[in-house]
Amino acid sequence: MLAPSPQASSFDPKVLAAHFPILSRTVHGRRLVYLDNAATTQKPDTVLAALARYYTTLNANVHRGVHTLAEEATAAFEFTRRRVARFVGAPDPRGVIMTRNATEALNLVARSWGERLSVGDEVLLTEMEHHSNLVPWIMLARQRGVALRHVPIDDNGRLNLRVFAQLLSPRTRIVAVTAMSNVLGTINPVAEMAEAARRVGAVVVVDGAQAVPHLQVDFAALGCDFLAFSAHKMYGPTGLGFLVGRPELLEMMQPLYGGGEMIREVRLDYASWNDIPYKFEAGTPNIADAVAFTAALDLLEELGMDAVRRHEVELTGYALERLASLGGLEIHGPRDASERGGLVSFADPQIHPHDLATILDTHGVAVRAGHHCAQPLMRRLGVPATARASFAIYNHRDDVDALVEGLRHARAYFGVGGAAS
Amino acid sequence: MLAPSPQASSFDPKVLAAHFPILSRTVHGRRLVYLDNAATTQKPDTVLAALARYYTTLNANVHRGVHTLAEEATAAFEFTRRRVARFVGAPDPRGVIMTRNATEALNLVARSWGERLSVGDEVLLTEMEHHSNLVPWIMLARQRGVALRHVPIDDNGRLNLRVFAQLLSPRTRIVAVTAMSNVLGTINPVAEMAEAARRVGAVVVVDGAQAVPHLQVDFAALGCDFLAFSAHKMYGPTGLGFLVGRPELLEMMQPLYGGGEMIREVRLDYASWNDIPYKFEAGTPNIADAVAFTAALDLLEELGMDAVRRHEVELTGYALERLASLGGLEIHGPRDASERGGLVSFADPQIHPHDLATILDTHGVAVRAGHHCAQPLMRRLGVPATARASFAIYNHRDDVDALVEGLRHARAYFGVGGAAS
Amino acid sequence: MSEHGEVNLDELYREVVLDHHRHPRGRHPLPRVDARAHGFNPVCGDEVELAVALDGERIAGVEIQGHGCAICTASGSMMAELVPGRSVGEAEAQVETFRSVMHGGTWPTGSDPGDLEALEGVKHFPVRVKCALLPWVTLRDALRAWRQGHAQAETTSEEEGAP
Amino acid sequence: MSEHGEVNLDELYREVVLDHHRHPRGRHPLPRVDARAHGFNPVCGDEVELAVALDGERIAGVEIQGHGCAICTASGSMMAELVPGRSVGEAEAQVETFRSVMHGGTWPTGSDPGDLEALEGVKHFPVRVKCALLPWVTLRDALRAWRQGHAQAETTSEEEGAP
Ligand SMILES: Cc1ncc(COP(=O)(O)O)c(C=O)c1O
Ligand SMILES: Cc1ncc(COP(=O)(O)O)c(C=O)c1O
Repeated sequence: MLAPSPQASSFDPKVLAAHFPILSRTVHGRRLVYLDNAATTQKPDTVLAALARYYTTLNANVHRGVHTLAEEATAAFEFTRRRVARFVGAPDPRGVIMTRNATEALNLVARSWGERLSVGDEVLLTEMEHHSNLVPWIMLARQRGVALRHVPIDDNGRLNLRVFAQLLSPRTRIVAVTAMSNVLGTINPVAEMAEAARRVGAVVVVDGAQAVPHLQVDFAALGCDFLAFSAHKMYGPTGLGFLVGRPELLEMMQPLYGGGEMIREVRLDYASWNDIPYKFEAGTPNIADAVAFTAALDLLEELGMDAVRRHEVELTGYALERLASLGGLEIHGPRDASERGGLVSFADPQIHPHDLATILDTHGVAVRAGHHCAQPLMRRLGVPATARASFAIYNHRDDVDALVEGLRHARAYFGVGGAAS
Repeated sequence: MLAPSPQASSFDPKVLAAHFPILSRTVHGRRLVYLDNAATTQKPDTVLAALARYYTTLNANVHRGVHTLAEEATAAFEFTRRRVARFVGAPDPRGVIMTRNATEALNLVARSWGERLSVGDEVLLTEMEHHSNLVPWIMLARQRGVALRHVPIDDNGRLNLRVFAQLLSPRTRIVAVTAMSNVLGTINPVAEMAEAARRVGAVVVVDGAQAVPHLQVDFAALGCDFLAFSAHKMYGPTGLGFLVGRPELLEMMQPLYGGGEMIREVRLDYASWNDIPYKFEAGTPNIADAVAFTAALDLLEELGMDAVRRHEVELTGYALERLASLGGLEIHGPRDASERGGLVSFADPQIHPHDLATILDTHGVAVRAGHHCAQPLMRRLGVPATARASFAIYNHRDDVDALVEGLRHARAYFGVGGAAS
Repeated sequence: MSEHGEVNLDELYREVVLDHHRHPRGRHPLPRVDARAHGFNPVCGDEVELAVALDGERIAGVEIQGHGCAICTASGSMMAELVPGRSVGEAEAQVETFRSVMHGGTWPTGSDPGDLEALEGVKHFPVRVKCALLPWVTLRDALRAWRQGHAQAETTSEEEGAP
Repeated sequence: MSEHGEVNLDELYREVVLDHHRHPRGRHPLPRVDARAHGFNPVCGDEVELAVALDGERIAGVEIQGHGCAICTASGSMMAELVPGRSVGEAEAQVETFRSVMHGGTWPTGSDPGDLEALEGVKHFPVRVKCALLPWVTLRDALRAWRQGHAQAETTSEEEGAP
């Protein structure tokens, strides 16, 4: 319905943009050019309609009711679980746990699977992880005396796989890695890493927060054990994330939270747990947002993740080219658009990213400036912060042009001369 | 805007009902009579409009952005925190933590404050708690060898305060009690209990999931340390709950989840925490639902909690009277409507609650049948389950009449004779 | 019940069903018990205590106690009538057939569902399906435990709408 | 910036501000250090290393290092110009005055904000307010630590929009 035809080989981002109501607003009198999609994406009218439809036709608490609304709400809620499983190629919907966000999903694994680790065990991370895939493990290290190791990156922002292989050992109990860096854009060879990790008996946790919205991610094909991601970064509502796990492992894990829904039998001093996935979903879930999220999945499936990826590679290539043409900008991450996701982090050596972002904002251009929840990576790159433009299905070349135009203005304003006109 | 005048002394539930779009749907060809409000309430058009407005005008990730959308979204999100603080009489908005639901709020206290407890310490609960205020403590007991004690109820469904006083001792480190039972309707004397608990140095946790939506609850006046409740039970969206805590205590507590937003400084093997409340809010929060929730608070403040309470007492009194007139029903909880919240649990000795609920559903009447996430209370009452009708601001006497009519039909169907016509 | 139109309650509570509910069979204690299982539906509180007496591979008798709704009680009562005399394998096959009927299938040609046929209408009331199935999955688990040399099993009826 | 209309960048980046940014004062090492503080804005990575030399109750000199945006740098540079010669109490009062201006207040009559006046426009850019304040709250914390007999303090600029 939004795309010219199902699984179309390409789509028109401007046609799509018309379905995202917020994109018609102005900022400081300019057209909103939203390039902060790695933080959160905007939502199509179909998701908003699905939300409204849920609340105006079937809202009820799930799993516990005999009446019609409860039955319909439960069916719609569980339908989302099956849809998500299909979208990420998880063979068994029982392995799909609904969380608040990717962060909660990662913490759930770190806390609950982490209970099996003790002094002498190692968790292998990378230098490019988001705080959400660092801090849970730092907490685990504090609690259980586990050691953390980190795969370094090279100067092109790629993981050093030679060192990765060296760091892997029978002591490695968990490998937790992002499938795509939210700062560098780097797409990591997760399947390859998972295979190596499995050979030493490590459990593999993939932070899919950036990859799942922009690439075809197949849980089974990746060969990982856990995959975390957030709905709000893939055109869905805020307040919803997923932990996809191998059911055999989830069955071995203890729940973190107790309460309604997750129990089988409760006595005053005894409780037993429900089956997976329910044992991890204590209390009333975020029903409405879960139900509405199917509209976002519809959109992505209709476009086809291949077409989404092609669009973003194309746009990123264009952005890299235009930014390079400005001269004098530091651009982080792999040089080749096909090796990276749809985002570009950059810095002007003479203008702080914070000032850049403010000036761009007066042009209606929304970019992020800061550490992007990756302070260790900032330290590794030797910068206090970067500016980041990140793309989505509704962005087009005009948006990149507006960014470049804004950057030109910023330089003129700060009296910084670039190499090009 | 929905009420005749601000803080009106009463309101017309039928006028309100017109603002809840779902109430105009039919179920099995009958008008929907929604009496499952203790499970979750329906949402007014103002909340739906606020949700749509958020997504179509200010959606962005919060706290981290320099651009206009991020700034506006952050301001709206933090505005909700202040509104919630005001609504429950919490002097300091830094004490308001946003969670997924009341269950998560209770677990957060049990896990994080619970770390201070050890063998020999006691947690004092009651026989009428919801699983969400039982299971977190059962988990704590397992992990830390803490003992659980339970205040019994009398045959009218009221807490035995004499036994409560006897159970309190210097070993009592935590008293966790519901302000209103979701099965019996009993309103517990929480302020009085909190005072006694404080005298032995115990921390007081109040489960406000049922009370906050239906009574004026004042955190400061209650004299408790923590208060948990859910937005979805008070005309707000699903996926949002609150833990209100005394800032001094929250500052002493460790966060459970690590990630973006909750940190101050992160190194590869070290992290320090942000201030409260942020240190407990890892990852992207449920921004949209938080922002939209203010519309539900507007509604309740406009009506006035006194008027809400009066309406529900009136309706509950009517329901108790009509149900009694049927004859032969077992009605649980305090006899007097003024001592209870707006719900009635009942059972027909000859018709299982499950069958009752199915038959009522064919009349368009939605009630809950089951253990209501209170299995220990069911055991105490000596029943496998009850049927429960629970009221909200949009319910009126016609709804009670529909319930009674449905019950009559159920009895005729099952060949059960009642005392009355 | 998923259709929003009128539903026919009589489809759910057929006269045969109400009769089994009012006068449940299989309530008499067995002289000897070879397998037991406890079935529980945490959603609604239905509970089934099942005992089975075996005569070699053949079911000699079934005793069913507990409390449940009309559908659960009737289904258990029908089971107490239907399975004695059958082999363990036949009883297990019947459980599977009934399950598939409840999940939308039909009775295989040539099968003799007996009174159980009267429960077919339950499939139009998805949340009640597990009530009808509880005694049967409890039987399946009792027999499975017996095969594995255990005397007792715990059963929970499947979560409705489970993934 | 909260108004959706045009904003005037020149209000934020006044010529004086840009000049301080390009040629920040207070970069020279102090001969002697009596109080130190480290200020950090975790949101954007601005960092301030502040050292203060005291002459009794009077501030003899200020050294400010670190890296930050133009607003933060200019604000620190202005501070290095303004506070030497003032008493600890006067400097603390100036921190509070500047804070209240940034949060929407105005300069008290009779006060002499010096170049700091040029930062007044920052208050129309709420997310940038903490950039302007970082050097000042770091100063406040250095002085507070000194009063309490500590030599070093840690500061974090307040979260924007904090409750
Ligand atoms: C790579 C990566 N991991 C994890 C997260 C955390 O996602 P959320 O805030 O939705 O939990 C993000 C987004 O901020 C991210 O970019
Ligand atoms: C008394 C009581 N406490 C806690 C809860 C749990 O609420 P939630 O499921 O929103 O976490 C409920 C509602 O189910 C309740 O009635």
